[in-house]
Amino acid sequence: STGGAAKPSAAADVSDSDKTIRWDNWALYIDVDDAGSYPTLEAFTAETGIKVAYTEAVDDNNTYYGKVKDQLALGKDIGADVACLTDWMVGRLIRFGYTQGLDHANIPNLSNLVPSLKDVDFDPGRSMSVPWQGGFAGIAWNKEKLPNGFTSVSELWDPSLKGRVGVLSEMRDTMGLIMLDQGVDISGKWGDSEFGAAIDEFKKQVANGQVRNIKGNAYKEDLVNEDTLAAIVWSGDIVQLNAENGDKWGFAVPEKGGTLWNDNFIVPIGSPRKKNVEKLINYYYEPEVAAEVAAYVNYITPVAGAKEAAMAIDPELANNQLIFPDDSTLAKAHVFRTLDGTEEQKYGADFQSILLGA
Amino acid sequence: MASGTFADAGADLELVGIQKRFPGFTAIEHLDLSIPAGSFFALLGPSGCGKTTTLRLVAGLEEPTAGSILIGGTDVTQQKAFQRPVNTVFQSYALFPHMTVLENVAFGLRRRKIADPVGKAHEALRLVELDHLAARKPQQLSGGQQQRVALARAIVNKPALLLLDEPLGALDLKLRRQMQLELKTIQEEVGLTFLHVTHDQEEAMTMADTIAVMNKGRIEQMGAPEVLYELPKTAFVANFLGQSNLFTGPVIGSTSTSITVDVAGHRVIVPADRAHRHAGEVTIGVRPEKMWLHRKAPAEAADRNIMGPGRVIDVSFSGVSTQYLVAVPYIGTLIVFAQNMAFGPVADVGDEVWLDWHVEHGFGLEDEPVPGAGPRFAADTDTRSIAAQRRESLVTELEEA
Amino acid sequence: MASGTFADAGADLELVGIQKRFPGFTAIEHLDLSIPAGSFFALLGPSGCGKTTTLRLVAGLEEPTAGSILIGGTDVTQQKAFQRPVNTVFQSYALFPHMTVLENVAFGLRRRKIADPVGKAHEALRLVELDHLAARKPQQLSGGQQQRVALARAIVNKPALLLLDEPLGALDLKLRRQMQLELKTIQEEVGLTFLHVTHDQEEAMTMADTIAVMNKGRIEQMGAPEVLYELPKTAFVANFLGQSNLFTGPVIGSTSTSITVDVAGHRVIVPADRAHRHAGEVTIGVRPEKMWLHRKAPAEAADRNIMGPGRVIDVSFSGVSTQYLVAVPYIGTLIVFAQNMAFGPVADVGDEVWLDWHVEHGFGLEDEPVPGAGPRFAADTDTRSIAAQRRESLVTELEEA
Amino acid sequence: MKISLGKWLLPLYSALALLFLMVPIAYTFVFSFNDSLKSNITWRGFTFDKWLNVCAVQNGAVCEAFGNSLVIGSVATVLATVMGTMIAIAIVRYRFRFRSATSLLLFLPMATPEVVLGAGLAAQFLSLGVAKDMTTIILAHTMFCISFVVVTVKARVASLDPALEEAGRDLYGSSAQVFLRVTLPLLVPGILAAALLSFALSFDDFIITNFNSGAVTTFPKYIYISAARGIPAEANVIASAVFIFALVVVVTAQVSSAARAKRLAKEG
Amino acid sequence: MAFAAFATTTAQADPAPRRRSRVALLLLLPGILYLVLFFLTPLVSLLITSFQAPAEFGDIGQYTYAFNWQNYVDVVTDYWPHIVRSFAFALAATVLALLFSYPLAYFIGVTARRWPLLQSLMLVLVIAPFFISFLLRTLAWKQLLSDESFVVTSLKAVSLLAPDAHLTGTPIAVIFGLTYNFIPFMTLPLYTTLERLDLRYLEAASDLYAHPFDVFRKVTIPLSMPGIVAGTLLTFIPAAGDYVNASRDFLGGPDSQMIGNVIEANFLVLLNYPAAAALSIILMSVILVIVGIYVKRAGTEELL
Ligand SMILES: Nc1ncnc2c1ncn2[C@@H]1O[C@H](COP(=O)(O)OP(=O)(O)OP(=O)(O)O)[C@@H](O)[C@H]1O
Ligand SMILES: Nc1ncnc2c1ncn2[C@@H]1O[C@H](COP(=O)(O)OP(=O)(O)OP(=O)(O)O)[C@@H](O)[C@H]1O
Ligand SMILES: NCCCCNCCCN
Ligand SMILES: [Mg+2]
Ligand SMILES: [Mg+2]
Repeated sequence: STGGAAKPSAAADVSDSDKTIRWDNWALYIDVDDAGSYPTLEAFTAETGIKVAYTEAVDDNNTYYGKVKDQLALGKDIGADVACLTDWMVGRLIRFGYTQGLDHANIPNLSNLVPSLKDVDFDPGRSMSVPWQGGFAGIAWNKEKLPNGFTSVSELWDPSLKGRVGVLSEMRDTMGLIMLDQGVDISGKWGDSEFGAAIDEFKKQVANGQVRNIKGNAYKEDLVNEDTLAAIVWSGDIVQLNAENGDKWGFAVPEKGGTLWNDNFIVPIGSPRKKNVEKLINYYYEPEVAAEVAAYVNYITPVAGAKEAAMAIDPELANNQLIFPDDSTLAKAHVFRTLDGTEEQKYGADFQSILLGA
Repeated sequence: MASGTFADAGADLELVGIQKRFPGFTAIEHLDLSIPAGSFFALLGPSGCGKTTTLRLVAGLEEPTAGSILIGGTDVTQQKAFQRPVNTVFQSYALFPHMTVLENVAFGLRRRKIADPVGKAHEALRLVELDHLAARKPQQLSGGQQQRVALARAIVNKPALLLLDEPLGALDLKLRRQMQLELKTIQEEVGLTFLHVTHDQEEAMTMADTIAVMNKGRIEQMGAPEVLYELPKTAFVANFLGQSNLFTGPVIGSTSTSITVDVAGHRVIVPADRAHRHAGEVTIGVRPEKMWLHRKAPAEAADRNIMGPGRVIDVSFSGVSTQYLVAVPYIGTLIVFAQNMAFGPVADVGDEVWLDWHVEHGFGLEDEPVPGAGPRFAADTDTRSIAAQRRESLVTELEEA
Repeated sequence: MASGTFADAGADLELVGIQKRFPGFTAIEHLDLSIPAGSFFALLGPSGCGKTTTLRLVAGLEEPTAGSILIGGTDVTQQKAFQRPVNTVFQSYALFPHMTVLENVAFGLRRRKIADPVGKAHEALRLVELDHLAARKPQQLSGGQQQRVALARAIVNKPALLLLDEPLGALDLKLRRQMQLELKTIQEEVGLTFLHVTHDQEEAMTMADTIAVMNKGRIEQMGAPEVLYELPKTAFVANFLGQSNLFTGPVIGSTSTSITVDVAGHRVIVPADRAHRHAGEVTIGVRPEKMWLHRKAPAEAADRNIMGPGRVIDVSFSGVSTQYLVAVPYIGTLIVFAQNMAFGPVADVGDEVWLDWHVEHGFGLEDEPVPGAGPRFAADTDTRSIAAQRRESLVTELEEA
Repeated sequence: MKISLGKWLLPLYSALALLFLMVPIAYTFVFSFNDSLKSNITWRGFTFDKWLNVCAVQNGAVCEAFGNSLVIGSVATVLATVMGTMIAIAIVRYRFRFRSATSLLLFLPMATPEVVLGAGLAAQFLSLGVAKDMTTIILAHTMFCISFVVVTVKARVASLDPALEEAGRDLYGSSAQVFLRVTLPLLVPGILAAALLSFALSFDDFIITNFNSGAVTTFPKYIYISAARGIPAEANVIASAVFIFALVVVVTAQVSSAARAKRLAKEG
Repeated sequence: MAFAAFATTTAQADPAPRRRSRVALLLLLPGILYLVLFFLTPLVSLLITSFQAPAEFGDIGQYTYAFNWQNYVDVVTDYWPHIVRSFAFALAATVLALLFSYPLAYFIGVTARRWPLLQSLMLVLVIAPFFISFLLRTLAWKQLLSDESFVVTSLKAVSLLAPDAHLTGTPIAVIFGLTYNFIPFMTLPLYTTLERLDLRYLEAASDLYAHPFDVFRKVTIPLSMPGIVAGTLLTFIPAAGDYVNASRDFLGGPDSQMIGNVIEANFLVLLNYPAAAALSIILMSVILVIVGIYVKRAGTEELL
């Protein structure tokens, strides 16, 4: 029941006295060692004295937003000083004034940001957000049960897979992949009819029981317990799952294309520790650190120089197309175009109504 | 009475013009009552007649609609229950289930900060011979034992006035008789004023110095048990306090010492000083044990009333005595008791018998004559126990809610 | 009996060698009982003696540990309650609270698919004069009314055997007497066999054709009320069924027709055929109403036993009769009843009196001699009613929850 | 045919039914010993580690959530029990106007689905500009516990024989003394039951909490959030520990009161 | 005596003297005020929200005060299947829980009376699920019912489940979860009435020729009606509004979403507050109507 509420103002910074950071992020998005601790974070703490409480609190942009929006609207603490959210959601937060401006002076390493990401339409000049990792949405499959693999979204609709297919609750990835499969350029100009056609296809596959479930990052649990045998997934996750469960899954970006996206650090308006966060960002923009994270999570790092640093760790790593995609890989990856408020509401509702089975 | 002292002796109780209305029901119409200090007073009446209500008014658990209550000469009408020098043994005992027997008994003493409550409580328990169970909880006692604890809990406070609301109602006859004896003994020992409510006429008669018979919120008659029994004023009393043979007829003659009533052709004489009405249609009566049964017509005598011949229609043996029902034409069925001083009945069913009684034993009622016996089960259609009424009102409440 | 027919007449009931053990308690030791068809049989005994248990065994609500039960000659020991041609009027009535009075009464008929259950139920309700309340729920009835509904609910089924478990226990004396009459009338009208459980000896004596006195799970004595009363076999019966004056002493002489007992120096003669033991220490007795009170020493006579002098220590008026307590040195306190055939007591407290009774009226017990009276409140320490027990177990349960 | 199936059917069924109720509990318990990595859904071997280092994972986030739940549960229980008991006494013992309106007001929260309660309250806090934290959770929990307290205590008050209080007054107890020494002690079992119920309801609540918790994480909320990325075995540890604790407390209480009853029975 | 004991267990005496209602007021005030503040006002603001319209040039999630009836029409048109489904699921879960719980409650409350220790032990086990978080239990079932689990493979092996069928993410799993999770709410009230059930009524019935089945149908069931009503309401109401079981992260799938999920999605994802509010109001009203009719017909209006 918010009207056009006045934009909240940022909290007073206590970073100098309070050396902590609470960081909300997605699952499978940071390096972890066998003991369950985070090596790069520990190094950061050793270096700066700032302790980081890292929480895998983000499962889905929408549900995360739903959880924190009321606090944001009031300019109150949301329980996190930094969160990594996807481009479009960051755009919304910036529009609503829910983020704090970043002091680039405190982030000298920002110069390492790859040029293509320096200026984005939702945050010109990166005054409010800085990329964390990027990635593809593609298809993963259970290699034991489905040794043939997948090259297109249409193959997911094969009747033999009825009820064993998972898709993402991230509209831009699921719909993006379907639209690409239908030959739509998702970065270009498209409108209701293209979206409508894809929605119809999606709706059909949900209604006839082909799609088992529609989830956020929790899709990985379904893959593990084999409720789903093939799914639309995020690239790096699969590598990590394979590491934990013995190379069980294959991953491919469909021939007709997958989505490409970034998740970005933002400092929520109610956080009193922006300066600490800026130090954190700066730290992760060290090419060596970035390479170490990338080597673990297998997502695309936005840090220039990380590839070189990766070379130093392991030359093979530098060739990993999931981390350092070359042009041919990138040619298959497409960025979902930015939606305006009305579109976002409408397409979001259409998509959600399918999630709700309506 | 909230001070730390005991009453030295019983106090007298006076109720003046008491009326009690409940929403939609007048439980007590108008009640005047005076109970002398140190007496054992019984309030007797059928279920629902207002006995418990009267008691609750005296205890201060209910406020009278009108009238005043005096204890030992002091008007206590405005005092709260806990301020009155009165204790009650409740119909349901109302022992505190969360306290031991001892703590129950000590409760009142503690409230009044009387020295050595535990010692005094033990003493009271010894009086009722339950000291060995002092550590038990009330639920672990039998009904009779609970009753005695309730008694101890009240008596320990040496109240000027002890109210007993059918404390023996739940006991079986044997135990009941024992407890009656016990209560009476205790009353005599401690010398308190007892106001005892019961609907058992035998209990009232054996225990009380004075009985008041209540009916429908009024006192019908009051007096010593013998007086009430031998000279009942109303048909209600005549029938509630024991049984009676009642006859109705016009007064056909009267002298200064007696009246003569024509009962369906029989001339029945009643002493004038034992008859409340001396002219017109009157109801007269005689107790069944005052009647004699004859196998032959007895000789006429000035000092005896004779009825018969009639026929024995039922003989029932009850141990001490035998009850005969004798049907006398035009008059109805009469009851005769004969103490079993020998074996076997005096007469058998079907025998033709005559009845007579000493003129002195008759009595004449104050009532307007009553037309014969009522319907067989009339007794409880208009008097109903609180329990049933409460349940009923609860039910309506539920239905409304 | 699950068919749609009624019993034409009462059936006789036979219990053979019945024993009933509850975990940790033997309620019935060994019971043989035979009740002829059409009779009104009363089972009498103190609380906890096993009356209800016996009844439940007959009804099939409890299985005997040993022994068998025959109704009308058929062994029903293995039959379930609903198969037996027996109905019960429960101690607590157990009227179904969710049904109207009418539906309660029609319940049994409907179960057996008897034609016109509603009509028959109305008829039964008319019999107990409650048809006007047919539409009420049981909670809306008074205790007496509930009792009558319970009776109607059982009788409407015309059972071969009707079991009544203290159906009058909750009623006041007046109503109780009425209901007794009513029950008796109904029994005679419908001709069923009634097995009536009670702890009220007067009730048992006035109503029953045969009485069995139970004590601690055994039958102490059984017979017609008069026989039991006039010739009790044990001290228990002598004291439970009315009151008795009991004396103990050695037999100091005996003829073919009588024995002579030395009671603290008094020579007391008892007819030989009324004495169960003829030698050694014996207990003999006489009923209080068989005793005569004399202000002077009565003349010695061969056919009378005399005691005295003693002193009247209590006179208590109870309406029909007066009870005198007479303390006789070395013998103890004796009870004498005198019917109030005249006004006022024969003797007053403090008077010196003599007592005598006809030799024919004495009786000699079968018991080993009993040493005097027990402690004042002994009666209820070992017999406890189920209700109290249930409550107790409930309480423990609650405490555990 | 004396051996009736009926005799065995019910006990057998009851045993099986209880077994069924225990299934997920057993599962949770077993997986608290799983030597899991991130997700705790496939068995990877037995370890005591998770029990020994419950608070180690994620900087003790599980333990913190658990602690929050305890605090919230306790405070809400106290508040709801006090207010609910007062209402219960008033409803049974007094006749007042708006009695049925009051009853309705008490019934409504129980008849309102949790989403509605949670969403309504969330909207209200938002429009009032109240930030969500521990306080808002407690306020919300107290709200839905009150009705349950009233129902539970009311039954107890209603079954309280008024004669007991009258006896108290008759025995020189002033109103306050009668309340403290007679009424209250007799209500204690009911009040305790109500408090226990409140605590359980609060401790296990997720839906209403989810709408009104802001940044605070309760134990159920922690599980809900973790459900997406996989519940750590430490959560199973805490849940199992709570379960065992409760079981031990209840069983000890039972056994000791049974023993006491037996002792009394022997004395009697 | 027996009669007195009996009377105290059934109907209780009339409440003590209804004295000064100033005391009543004092007793009521805090709680009632609290409920008005934290229950009634939110409900009113929910009602107001349900009529709001999107702000004219507003962004996603921005609304202004209006009297927009259309919201109700819209949500009913869009989500009527969810409304129907919610009540159908809740009904199914209630019936199943009743069938499951009644014999169990009967055993604990009646048969086990003789063994108080066993009785309380079983009772503890019934409420045991309370002690393990509701969500954890549900997640445990999610794993226990997953496609490769013992349960599903066995069901498939005995052909009780089609080879390509599955449980999680289906209405069956949701109803199962609802049933399981609310069983204690059903069993406890049933137990409380059955535990107080006076067996003498059953004896009276069998004395009056009622076959055990008739005793059950004609006496036991009617007498346990208060427990049945309380249990079914305590199950039905929360089940109808539940969104955890049907959540896609728990036991539900897209074709088993309930009204709670719709409300949640509208509140938290779509930021369509008016729709969420309108749905809440509809849900609550329907439940109140159902409860009202049910309680009237069952004749146990003494719920509170
Ligand atoms: N609170 C009340 N409201 C309305 N009527 C009442 C109330 N209390 C008692 N009465 C009525 O007042 C009358 C007298 O009741 P009371 O309790 O004094 O009878 P009782 O003589 O003690 O009867 P019992 O022998 O059954 O105990 C009854 O008809 C009863 O229903
Ligand atoms: N289910 C039971 N378990 C153990 N003991 C029992 C059980 N039922 C009855 N008893 C015991 O058996 C004895 C006889 O009980 P019963 O009910 O037959 O007595 P009663 O003669 O009917 O007494 P009352 O006059 O009090 O009704 C009592 O001591 C009682 O405690
Ligand atoms: N495990 C990390 C997954 C990160 C996914 N981010 C959301 C991308 C949406 N397009
Ligand atoms: Mg009374
Ligand atoms: Mg009995």
